[in-house]
This record gives sequence, structure tokens and C-alpha cells, in this order.
Amino acid sequence: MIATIFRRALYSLPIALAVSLFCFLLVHIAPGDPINAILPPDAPADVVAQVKEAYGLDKPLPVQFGIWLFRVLHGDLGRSLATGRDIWPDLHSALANTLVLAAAAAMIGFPLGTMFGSIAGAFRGSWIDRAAVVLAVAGVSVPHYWLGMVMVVIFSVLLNWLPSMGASPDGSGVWALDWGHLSHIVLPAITLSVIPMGIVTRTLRGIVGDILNQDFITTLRGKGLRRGGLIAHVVKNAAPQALAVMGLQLGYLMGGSILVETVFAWPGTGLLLNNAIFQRDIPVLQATILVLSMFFVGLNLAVDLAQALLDPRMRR
Amino acid sequence: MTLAPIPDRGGPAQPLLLVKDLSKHFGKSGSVVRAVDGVSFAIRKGETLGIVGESGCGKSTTSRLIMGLIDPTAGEVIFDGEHVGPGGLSVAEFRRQVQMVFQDSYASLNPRLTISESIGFAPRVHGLSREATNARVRDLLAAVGLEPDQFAQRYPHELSGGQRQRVNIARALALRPRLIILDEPVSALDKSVEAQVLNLLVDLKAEFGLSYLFISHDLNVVQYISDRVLVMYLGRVAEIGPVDDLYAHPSHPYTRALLASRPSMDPDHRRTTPPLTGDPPNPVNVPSGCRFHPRCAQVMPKCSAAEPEMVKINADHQAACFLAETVPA
Amino acid sequence: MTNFHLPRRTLIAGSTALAAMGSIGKVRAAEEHVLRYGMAFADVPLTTGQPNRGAGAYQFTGFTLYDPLVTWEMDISNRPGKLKPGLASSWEVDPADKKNWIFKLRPGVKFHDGSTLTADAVIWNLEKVLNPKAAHFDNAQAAQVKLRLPSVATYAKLDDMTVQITTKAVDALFPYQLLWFFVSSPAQYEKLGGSWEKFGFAPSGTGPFKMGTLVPRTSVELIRNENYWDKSRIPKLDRLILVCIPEDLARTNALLSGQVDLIETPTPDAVPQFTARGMKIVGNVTPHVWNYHLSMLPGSPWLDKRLRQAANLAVDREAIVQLMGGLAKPAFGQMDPSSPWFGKPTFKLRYDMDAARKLMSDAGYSKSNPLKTKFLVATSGAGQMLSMPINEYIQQNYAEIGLQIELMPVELEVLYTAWRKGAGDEIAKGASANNVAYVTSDPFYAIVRFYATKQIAPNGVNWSHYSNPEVDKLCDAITSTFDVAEQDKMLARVHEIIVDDAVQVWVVHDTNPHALSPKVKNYVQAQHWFQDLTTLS
Amino acid sequence: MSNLVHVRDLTVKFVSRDRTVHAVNGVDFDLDQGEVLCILGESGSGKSVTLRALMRLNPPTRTVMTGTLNVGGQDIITASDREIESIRGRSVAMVFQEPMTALDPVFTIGQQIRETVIRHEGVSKADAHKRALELLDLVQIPSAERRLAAYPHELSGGLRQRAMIAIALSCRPKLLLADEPTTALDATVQIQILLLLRRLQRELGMGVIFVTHDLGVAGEIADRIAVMYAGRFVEEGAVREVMRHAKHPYTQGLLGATVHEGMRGKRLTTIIGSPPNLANLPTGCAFAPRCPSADAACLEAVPGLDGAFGAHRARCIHQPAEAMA
Amino acid sequence: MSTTRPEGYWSGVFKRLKRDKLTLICSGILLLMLIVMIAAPLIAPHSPYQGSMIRRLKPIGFPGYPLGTDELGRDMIARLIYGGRLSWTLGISPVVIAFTIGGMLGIIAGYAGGWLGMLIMRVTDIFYAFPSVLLAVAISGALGAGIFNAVLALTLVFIPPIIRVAESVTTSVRVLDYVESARASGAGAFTIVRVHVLPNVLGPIFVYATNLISVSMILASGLSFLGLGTKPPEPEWGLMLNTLRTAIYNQPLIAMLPGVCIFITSICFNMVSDGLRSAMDVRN
Repeated sequence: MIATIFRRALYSLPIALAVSLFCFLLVHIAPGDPINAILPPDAPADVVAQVKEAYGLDKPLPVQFGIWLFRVLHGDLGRSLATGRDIWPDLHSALANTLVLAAAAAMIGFPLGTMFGSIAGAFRGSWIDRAAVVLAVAGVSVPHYWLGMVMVVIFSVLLNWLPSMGASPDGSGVWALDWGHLSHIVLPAITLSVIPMGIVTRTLRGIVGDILNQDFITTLRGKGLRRGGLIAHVVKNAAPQALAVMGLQLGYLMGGSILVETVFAWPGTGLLLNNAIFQRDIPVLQATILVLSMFFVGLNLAVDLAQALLDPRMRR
Repeated sequence: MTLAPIPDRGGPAQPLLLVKDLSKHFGKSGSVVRAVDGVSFAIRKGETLGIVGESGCGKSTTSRLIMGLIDPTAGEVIFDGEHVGPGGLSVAEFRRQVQMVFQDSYASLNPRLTISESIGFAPRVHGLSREATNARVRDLLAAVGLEPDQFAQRYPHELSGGQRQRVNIARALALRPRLIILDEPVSALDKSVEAQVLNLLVDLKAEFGLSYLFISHDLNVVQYISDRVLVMYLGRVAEIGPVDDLYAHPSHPYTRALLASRPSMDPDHRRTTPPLTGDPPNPVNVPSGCRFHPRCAQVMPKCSAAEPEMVKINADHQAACFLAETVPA
Repeated sequence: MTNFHLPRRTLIAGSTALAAMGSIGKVRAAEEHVLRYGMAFADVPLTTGQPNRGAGAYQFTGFTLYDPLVTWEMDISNRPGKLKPGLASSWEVDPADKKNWIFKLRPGVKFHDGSTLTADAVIWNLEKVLNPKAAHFDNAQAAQVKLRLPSVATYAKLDDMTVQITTKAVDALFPYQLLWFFVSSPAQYEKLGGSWEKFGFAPSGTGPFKMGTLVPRTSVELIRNENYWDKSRIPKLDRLILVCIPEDLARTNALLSGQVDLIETPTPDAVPQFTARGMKIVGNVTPHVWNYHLSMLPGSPWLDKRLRQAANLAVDREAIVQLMGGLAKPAFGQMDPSSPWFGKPTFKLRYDMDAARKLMSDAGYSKSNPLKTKFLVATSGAGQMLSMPINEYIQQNYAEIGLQIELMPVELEVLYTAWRKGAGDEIAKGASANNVAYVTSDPFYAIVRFYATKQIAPNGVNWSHYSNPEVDKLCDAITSTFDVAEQDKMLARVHEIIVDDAVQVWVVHDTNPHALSPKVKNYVQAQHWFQDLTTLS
Repeated sequence: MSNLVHVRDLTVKFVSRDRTVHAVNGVDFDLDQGEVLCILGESGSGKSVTLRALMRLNPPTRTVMTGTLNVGGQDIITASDREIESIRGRSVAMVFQEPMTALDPVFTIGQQIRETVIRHEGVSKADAHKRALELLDLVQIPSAERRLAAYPHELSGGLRQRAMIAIALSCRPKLLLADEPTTALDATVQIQILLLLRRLQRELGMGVIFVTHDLGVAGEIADRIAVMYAGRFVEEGAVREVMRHAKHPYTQGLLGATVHEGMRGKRLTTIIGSPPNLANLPTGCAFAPRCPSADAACLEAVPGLDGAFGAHRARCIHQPAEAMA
Repeated sequence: MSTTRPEGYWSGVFKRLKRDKLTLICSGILLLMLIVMIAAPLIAPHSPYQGSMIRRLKPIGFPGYPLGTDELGRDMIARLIYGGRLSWTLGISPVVIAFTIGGMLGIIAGYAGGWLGMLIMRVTDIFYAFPSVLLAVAISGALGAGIFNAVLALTLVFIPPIIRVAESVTTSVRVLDYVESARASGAGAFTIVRVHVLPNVLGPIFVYATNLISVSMILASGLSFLGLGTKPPEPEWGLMLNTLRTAIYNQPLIAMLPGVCIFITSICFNMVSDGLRSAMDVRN
């Protein structure tokens, strides 16, 4: 199994490389000069040329990419064009914020989805099943950023229960577990959890339904197992697949929170990325996408691993 | 183009199909599965050769190797005296003359095509006109005992298992082949239907002048339909011989065990001890020497050291066992 | 940087604690006076000295932490401000050589780190942004300010408290340029090991606020500088926290839900909501204009003055003001009529569809035979106000007189690039108009850079390729006249000419609106993008 | 009644929105302690449904059962769920056709045996483990300790089926139900399992109901054979009687169609046509449409089983005096 | 035995669909929307472009404007109907294009296997390293706003998952006996794919693709919301949501209308997709 993990890890390297190349090209092919990020709108040509040279933007693309890659491999993600700051501290805090938000959304969406999905799967065709399906479909069908806006108006502005934006009461960026911080996370986390909730519901409904249709369930019933005993078997059988879906969803939460982070001004990677895209802050963009996709690749790896641990058939 | 039957070339004495040292190894270094390992045999014109063996012995792989559905690791196939492959008989031409029927009658039929389309597919591919194809489909349906008007336009899921297997046989006949490979054709059928299909196979063989390669794990069925029988064990030929001779005087301990494993059909003379213990082994770890030696009741020290050659018991009967010569012909 | 430890045990403990704390709600007693200000930025502007993110950022990390040599009256709202002494207590032009400007530094001014302002420090700061060979040269700051100091040729220390700056040519407008140049502490820079990045987190200037915590992309905390040299500008607040909320509805929500106390550019549609909650909307005439530059290149329809006038007459400015919830002022030219540079143009910008139609038909176009052309506009952006709605509305207005415009929305950054490159560049993609809205605070920024032939893009931002010998002559005169009244007169004359010539389509002036909760007192809004945050209480 | 199993007029229907499938249509039989009954039938004859009905294992939401059904004195049809659950696995146990799918793939063999023992006897985990070792010994699985830690996919087909039997026997049931337990196995393994079951049945004195489609298998293990067609027993009797002197045309047809030694070169007897649609059964004898000796009388009513319980009886009004010599 | 008229696969699917009320209702709603959109010029009471500041943001039920007016005083009914045209285009066309391209590539990869299949699947893996929203925003952010760019970005987002589905269905069909027997009958790869593979894999791929339509609509509206989608003055639900969002305090119902439209359409497409899936499931 160690060999498998090692092979998978190695296999993700070219993917990461291709991913970064893809981002790099994407930004450079696009219209608009990256230099605008650091210059006021009316900068004269000589200043532009000088700054370009200073940031190495005057070199041919392959050279720029090579330099960047060399630095990244040496642990240096580079400096932001817009702020001149080292990227890593910013990215690190953004990642932490996004992770907190994704984890919170997962903590809301996954258990709810698991509950609805399992019940629906266990009672296929009943009204409970139909209700859960409608709920799941609604979850994946609602434009969640819009839901977020509506919730802000209701819960922040009209009822004044919860803050409408930001990640912390003091703006410190240090995340802590107190009501002040938790209250900030409630609305964005709920908003973000809607889609994974729907997807987990759907998937679990399928998984649980399939498991309950399998022959061994008849065996277990034939052994006289009660509901509790059966549930243990269903859980263990469903766990590997459920975990895989949740892992993937967690990855989507990490990368897919751009809209929600925009609505709630949540200082995470989504906002960082959005900002970098619009400012054409290439180093930040490349670093963020690279780190996010590495995170995603790593997450997939971890999911595979956990799956292998849970499912004896996948051990080798 | 009419797709007439292809005439015989080498005369009755020349085997229709000759398989030489056919091997198929799956997987890469480390865990090689020797599914088929140096199998040689011949199918004579007009005969039915039965292949029996336990699951995993390589009988299905052999059939797919002959058909060219998978590429062999080694070995050669000679059809009516002509090498199949580059420089010899083209695979396309070979496939016109050899057809196949699979065990799973449902999976063998495209669910989206009508019966008529399924049977007519191969003739159309080989350029037969639409009208001629339709006529042939109707003839074939009638030949396999299905009323053309009633069945031609139906879909596979509307047919029973027996009916579907008849359709599969009709489809195999559509190109007027000379050899049909039947891979467990009746195993999935109910007994009452099995008999119908076996009768049909016997009739069709006579009507169309066919030869069969009949693969089954059911010794009774193989005995019923075959002229000669080949027993496979772990990718190797254990014994081959005329059906009566082989069933009456099995020379290989494995053949004897297989035969003894059949239910007695007599409540007063039930089996009392199992002829073999344990399960068929996994072809990943092939035992040294004779592959059967770990399960053999008559095992000798040399069995694990060397692999026995094929021994001629009589003109037509061979077995791969060190004890084989001692068995009277 | 960020503490991110979330062991499971804490998490569980935290969630149980949460149940117990539920009722506490908003914490922190109000013994100290703190306000929270929602900025329309995605990141805190640079804190090293020269703020990035445009003129709008100067009030946040410029005039708070730093001072320029020459500063601006920012605590007056009933008339345009004027230049006034900053770190230079006085300045004068060398009568012998009018290219030499001599600045007397204010004595006794201390940086936040305790070091003293000297001529050496000023020279060091000029080197910081103008001399790429200097060890402490900072690209990021240079990129912001170098172009704002186009006239500087050389500089020298005359004595410990006197600095001389020499301009390339005689330039009467030079002091305006110094408004953009802030002085940071060389001592602090050395103390931090010569790292501008570290300096950004622990800056030291001479300004009325010191900086507390900076959380990139989130917020920055400003703390009162008790020892500020200008006693009248010592902040009333203990602390001011600037929060980044780039999205306009999010900013509005934050104010309405009490997360911040004041915001810039509230969403116009929320105005009733603000007033219903006792909040105030303030705005003022601001040197800013929302307009279309029109191409004067061969082949452009706008070479026909009748069409230019028609385009100006067909805009229902009142309706746009209404669309902006009253947070805008109709434009009657590049300048507001209250400006001394407005003059007396004869062409009155008004909403007159009949006149517009007549001009159009004189030029050969009508609703059934429309003139079709493309406008380059921004999808959104600071200073662009409600970019798309306004553009869409004007698009409707124009359709009525037989002027069919196709809007080509691009990112603001792309629009800027196109603006800088001029109407002739391929990046304009054949558009005949450009919709960059901008600041018009000083003579150069308001007038000279747009209309002088010398300033035709890419040299300046005369995007239109407008060329008028009389304007050129006046522009040259303006930069060499040191008599402000005379200057004003000439500027007014240029303005009269360009308005009568309908060089652009002027739509509205931004009022730079702010929405304030009742907690906020003494907010004085100057007629400028530069605002003084020391008055807040 | 002291019969282990007592069944009278059992019917099982599967009801769904669009149709009702009459899977079992009036089955009567008794089974004594220590007796082996083979239910012989082709696919769709209702043999598996009958077997599952004995433990009420058919899908609970769609199944409708009527008639009398007593197992070990307990009325299965009216029992509460709780009562049924305590019977299952304890006094009645079941072995399925395909051990690969009938065993939970993510639990070890040991876990699956232990949980049954613990469930019904409330013993400690250690005791359950000890019992599991004994059981593997009983079903002749070598290196028991290692096999207990194995997952189903790590075992060969024969071992899996032995493990399945071990689970079924874990609480020493009085009645063992076997649903084609050897069909998926190779002939060499099949005979091992049949011999094992026969030995265990004798040693433990269980009643066994064994469902198969293979006459040969039935001949190896049964005391009595019941032939099932379209949800009814069409013939029932001692194994010798049925195999040698079949009374019902269907049984005769099956015997003729089963290929065995000595038939080479002869034409096989076949049963024409195919089994009836259980959603839409004909009135009268369900076999009549395929029967060579059917006439109008056959279609009038369902023929009854003639003769007394335990005797050799058939459900046919045209019983040939002595078929198949 | 039965002599009923032979029933094809699809007629069976439709028979099952007809019994599924929820799917029928949802298809009905979608069909109704489609008709309304096609007949937009006949149905819309006003021009979707013509506005007036005097009647901006009028409430639902305002005389002459049953659903009120938007921030530029344009008729909401007309905006919503015409907006639907564009939203549907943005939702459906990327899926259709991705279905065509991705389906083709996936079937090639699944049927041919070998180095070609390997190459296609490895490139797909690279795109899989991005969460879909990230990818869509990155691509359209780089290319700039506009319908074409948004469609391009969304198409690129949907091609990889469709390739994966197509490849896996094709691989599972390829090993079935009927494909083997078609090969055994000497048919060429192209013929086998056309006759035996395509009809059996298109269904599942199609169902998967219909499922993506709602994802596509939401993503597209999200792009418009970020200012990366449609260009004004074209009405599009996501863009309308964006421009109307500031009106949420004055006319909350009107500000929510485009969101409701997206929601209903998306839910209906999802339901129809689910219904199709279970109707096409032969096991039922």
C-alpha cells in the first residue's frame, strides 16, 4: 500500500506542474497588462517599462515561467505585484480563513446531508424519501450567493442577530473560538453548506439504498440482527464511498467559495483570488491556484488512503 | 456478395483448427497470471471438441484467444492448414469462418437493437445487401426455432433466456461459419430449456455441416454433445481423448476426480467421500512440477519436481501424468 | 502570521462554551472612542508612504500616517480647498531661476519612532521614489508617485532645514505635485533592517495617526498621535479602524447591521433605508467627472461638432442623479460651475432631446437611420459610480435620437490601459469613446493633461487626440504663470473653449458620498477626494 | 402438532403500484426434526420465496402472506418483528446461493460469526470468539484463527460457503434453510459442500429445507423432494419415489431433460414453451399449456394434490399409472 | 408467449416517465418556460430595454407592470422572459458543446484505450485538479466578460467530467459480450462504436449532462454576478440579480425575482434529470 501511496503522490507532481503552467498561460494570454496592478491609471510609458523590468515581466514567457518554477521549488512563492509583500503570509492567512469556513460549512452540510440521505435511502419511495430528494435538489439548485444576500438582509440588517461580513469582530485575522468569531461564520457557512448538503444527501441516498438492496443485508436480517446491528453494517459499508464524496466536496468548498467570500467579504482564498484575477496580480494568482490545487490533489490522496483503510477490498 | 459458405480446402483429414502452444499471461512482472500456458490441440472437421475444467482453468481465455479477441502471449492458430494472422489467413476472413456464442445470453445481445438487427449485423458488415440480410435473418430464426414474424422485431429484454440463446446461436450462424465456439452456452439456462438448446445444437451441426468447440464445466453436458473431450487444469491440458474412452477410462487423476464429483443421480448410491478437497487454486501462484500435485491423491515425489509430458495412452487419447502409461489403453 | 490552531478538544470545549455565552453578544465596552470605517477596497492601501489604489486611498493610509511638504485644506466644506503649508512651513521660487523651488522645513516635527524631520530625511524620501540606484529605492512606492512628480529634475539639501527642488522647466503648478509626495521615516527603515515589507507593518511617518495592527486584505488600525505637530489636527478618536469591504452591498449591509460606523460610496438604492435608521448621507462637490472621452481621429463620427453637442444634449442628467439616489451632481462641463476654473461657456449642457434630434438630423442621422458606434466602458470600479446602470441608461437616451451605441464592458484595469494608450491604439478595438471617470483636483489633472497636443496619448492622457492651438498656447502659459489669479483666468478660458467645443460628453460629478451612523460626529467633507479623518469623533 | 415446520395453504404475493405477482399460491407441507426436504424447481417457480417466507425475509413493504405458517411452534405470519428477529439466526438459519454477496464485504468472517452469537446468546466477545473457532472447525476450515481475521474476498468460493454455513450454524438452529448453496460452485467443490451439509445435518439433527434446480443435487441430499411449479408443489414424495416413479408430467419432463450418463446420441426430451407469467396466472393447471397430455379438463380448476401427507402425491388429474420405467 | 406489440427501449423509458408525476410537472414547467421564451416578442408587454427613471423600481402589481420594474425602470416581465432566453442559452449551450466534445473524447478514450485513452484521461486529470467554480472564474476572469467567453469557460469546465463519465460507461460497455461478438464478426472499430457502443452509452452520458444544466445555469449566473458573464443591456438572470441586488431594501420581491427564476429552472432541470435517470435504469 505504501508503494501505491508513493506512486499516487508522484503522479500528482506532473499534474501540479501542468496546473501551474495552465494558470500561468491563462493569465498571460488574457487582455490587459498585469502592470496595471501596481501603477496608477495614468502612468507614463517610461515608468511602465522600468517597473516591468524590475518585476521581470519584460522577459519572454517561458523564461518567466522557468524562473517562477525554480523559486517555487525552492519554497519561495514570490512577491505580490500589487503590495510588494511576500505572498506566503497573505496566502497562509487566507488559506486558514477559507479552511475555517470550509470546515464550518462541512460541519453543517455533511451531517445534515448524511442524515437526510441515509433516511431517504432507508425509506426509498416513501414520502420521507421524496421530501429529502426535494430538499437535496433544492440545495444544489439554489444560487447560493443569492441565498447569502437574502440571509444577510434578514439576519443581519433586519433582525440584527448576526454580523453581515468579515471573519472576526476585531478584524485581527486571528481565528479564535468565541462567540464573536463564531457569529461571523454562521451566515457564510450556512450559505456555503447548501450545495454540499444537497450533494451529500443525494449520494448517501444512493449509497444507502444500494447497500440495503444487497444480498448480505438479507443475510444479516436472517441472522436476526436488529436495526442497531444493521445500521453498524450499513455505516461501515457506506463509509468509504461517503468519505470519498465528502472529501471531494471539501475540496470544492475550498476552491469554490469565491462567490460566498465576495458576498460576505470573508478574507479567504476566494477573495484573494478574485482580487488577484481582477488586478492581474500574477504571482498571487499563480501561487494561490497552485497551493489550492495542491491542496485538492493532497485531499484526494488522503481520501484514497482513508478509503483503503476503511474498505478491506481496496487494500493491496 | 452472397456470403456463401466457404468451401473446404484441405480435405477431411486436415484438422479444421490447430492450436499450437497457445499462452496468455496477464499482468506485469511480479504477479503474472498464467491463464493459458502452452495449450495445443486440434479440432477435426465435423467434430465437437468439448473443453471441461474448473473455474479459472483457462477455458474461456482459450476461446477468446482463438477468436482473436485478446492477443496471445505466444503460440499460433492454424485454420484449415493456414496460419491465422499476418502473412496467412487474415483475421477478418478467419472470423467469417469462426463464430462464438457466449454464456450470458442477455449480455451477448445489444439491448438497443432488435433481434433482426442483431442477427443481421454481421452480414451487413460483410457487405450483404439489406434484402438478402433480411431474408437470411428470417431463415436463421426459423432454423433456431423462433417464428420470424413473431420475433424479428422484438428486443432482447422481451425474450426468455432460452429464446435469447437461440438468437445468439442464429447470430453466430449468420456468416455461414465452419466452426462455432460455444462458451458455456447452456450454463445459465433452466434444465428444461437446456435440453431444447442442446437438441438444437445437434440439429444445426448436421444441417450446416459445422464443427463445435464446446466449453462447459458440466461434465454431463460435455459428455452428451462432444466427440472428443479436453480436460484443462490451471492453464494446461491435463487430458484429451475420445469422449467414451475418456469417460470410461480416465487416465489423469484430475479427470477421475472431476468425474467422481458428479452427483450420482441415485439416492441409494450417494457419494460418501469427496474426490477432491479444497478449491481450485489461483492461477497467480502456479505450483511447481505437475500443477495438480498439491490436490492429487496419487502424488509422488517427482510430481513436484518436474512437469509431466503428454503421454499417449492410445491412438487418440493423451494425458499429462507420470502415471498415465500404467493405465491400460 | 496567522494563528491557526484548531485542535479538536478546543473545538468541542468551544462549542459548549458557546451555549453558555450566547447571551453576551457584542463585547467590548466603549470606554475608548473607536470608529470603524468601511473602505471600498479589497486590500489595505500601501502603508509604506505612498498609498496605491488611486487618489481615493490617500485619505486612508496617506494623510493619516504621513504628511506631504505641501498639503491641502481638508477641513473646509463650503468652498474648494487650497494649498497650505505641510512639512514645509513655507516655499518660494528662486527669483533668479524660476526652476528652483526652495522649501523651508517645519522645525520640531517628529516621526512616530521619535526621530526628527530634517532636510536629509526629505532628500532620502525623494531618493526613495526617484532614484532607482538608491539602496532604499522602493519600486512599489516609486510606481505610485514618480508619475505624479513629472517636473522634478534634481534636488539638493541647502541646509539642515532647507531643501531645494529644481524642475525640468518653469512650472508654476509644481507645488500641486508635492501634495502626492509623503515623507516616511528613514530611521525606522534602518531600524527594521532596510525592509519596506517590514516597514509596511510598522510604518513611521509624521502624520496625526500612528498605525496599530495591519491585517492584509482585512483591516488596519489607526491610533491617535498625541504628539502631532499640528495641534488643531490631533484626532478626536482614540482609534480608527479601516475595514476592507470592496463589494458595495456588503458595505451597505455592514453599516446597516452596525458592524461599521461609516462607509464610503453607499449603494444609492439603500438611501431610504439609511435615513430611516437615522443615518446621514453626506456628499459634496468633488473634483471628479463621469464622462466620455470622444475620439477625434480620422474616421471617428465625433469629428462632427454637431454630433458631439447632440450627445451632450441627449443625456438626462437629472434622471441619472435620481438613479444615484441623489449621490451625484449633474455636470455642466469638466469642472463644476462653483469652480474658479469653470468660466462662462456659451454651450449650456442641458437635457434637450429636440435640440439633440435636430443636430443629429442636420448631421444626417435619425432614429430610422441611426449612427452606430462603440463605447468602451468599465464593468464596475471605484470612481466609476454605478457604471453599468448609468451607461445602460445613456444607451437608452441615445437610442431615442438615432445614436446607437454598443457598450463594450471591460475590467477597469483594461479600460485604464486603453485610456493610456489612446483612441488610436488597437486595444480600443474601434471604440469611439472611453468612459474612465477621474479626479480633477488640480490644474494639471483637471485640464492640461487632457487637452494639450503635447499630452496626446501615450505621452499624456489626451485619449481623444484633441488638438487646438489656442488651448496649447494657454496650457503653456498656465504652467509658467506664478500668479494664481492669472492662472485661474487662463484655466477658465480653456474650460470655456472645450465646453463650447463639446470635446467630451460630461455626465455627472460624483459627490463622493459617505453614509454615517448616528454615532459619527463632526465628519467634515472637503470638496476633494482627500478627506481629513482627524475631525471624526 | 409437533412438526418442526407446519405449512398450510401458504400464499405469498408481491404487491406494487402496477402489478401483483403471485409468487406462492397455496403450499402445504410438514417437516419433521432431522428431515431433509428438497424443493426442486426452475427459476421463477417460487421455491426461494417459499423458503424466505419461512423466516419472513421477503421484502417487508411489498409482501403479503396468507395461510398457516408455523416454525418450531411459532406462528411466523402473525409474530411481531421482535419475535421474528429472535427466531432468525437462532432456531432458524439460512445459507444463501452466492456467499460472495451474502457476506458483508467489509467485516471479517470472525466478526460476522461473533455478532450472531452475541446477538442471540449474549455471551462475551471472548466466548463468541471461542465459539467461532469451534464452528470453523465444524465446517472443516483449516487454520481457523487466520480465517477468522480474513475478509470474505480473501477466501476462495468453497471456503466462503463454509464460512456462511458456520454463521448459519452458530446458534445451533433446529431448522436450516439452504437456498441453492452449491449452484455457484465448481462441481468438485459442490460435492464437498453437499457432503458437509449432509454430515452436519445428521450430527446436529437439524431439519433442512434445501432449494435447488438441480435434480442431481437433490438426489444427493434429500429425504423428500417437493417439485414446485408456478408457486405450487406439483409433486411431493420420498426422494426415491420421485426420482424413479415421477407422477407429474412436469417432473417427468425435468427428468427427461436432465442430461446424464448414457444419454449420448439420444435425443433429449424437452418441455416445450416457457413458464407462466406469475403476474397473470392461467386458471386451472398452470402447467397445462406446456403439457403433452393436457386437455380441456385441465383448465377448469387447479388440480389438488392427491393422497395423504407424507405419501407420494402429485397435482395432476391425468396421472399416468406408471410413467418412466 | 405474449403477442403484444414489440416495445423498444425508449418507449419503455417514456412509459416509466409518464408514471413519474414530479418529473412530468417539472418537464411541463420547463416546456412552458421554453414556449414563453420563444414567443417572447408576442408575450412580453413592453420592451426589455426601454426604461424610464420616473418609473424605476416600481413594486409588483404596479399598473401596466404586473411584476414591477427594475432599477432602470424597465418592465420586469419582459426582462425576465428575455433574460430567460440568455440564461437558458448560457446554461444549456456549454453543456451541449461539452456533451459533444467530451462525449466524443470519452468514448474514444474508453473504446480505444492504450496510449490515446491514457493521454485523454491524463489531460482530464489536470482539469480535475481545479474545483469547477475556481476553473470557471479563472478562465472567464482571464478572457474577460461576455457571453462567448462565459460559454467557453463553462464548456471547458464541463468537458472533463463528461469525458470521465463517457470513458467509464464506454469501458464498461466495451467488455460486454455483444461488443465482443461484434468484434468477432469482423466489424471495424468505427462500426462497432456507431452501432453497439454509442446507443448504449449516449443515454447515461446524456442523463449526466442534463444534470449539469442546472449546475451550468448557476455557475453562469454566478459569473454574471461577479461581472464576468453577460454584457448589459442584455437581460440575463444572473446579471439582473447582480444589478438588482442593491434594490433588495426598497423592492425585496423584485430583487429576488431573478433568483427565483434561476432556482425554479434549476430545480426543474435537476428533477427531470433524476427522473430520466431512474426511467432509464433497466433494473426498475
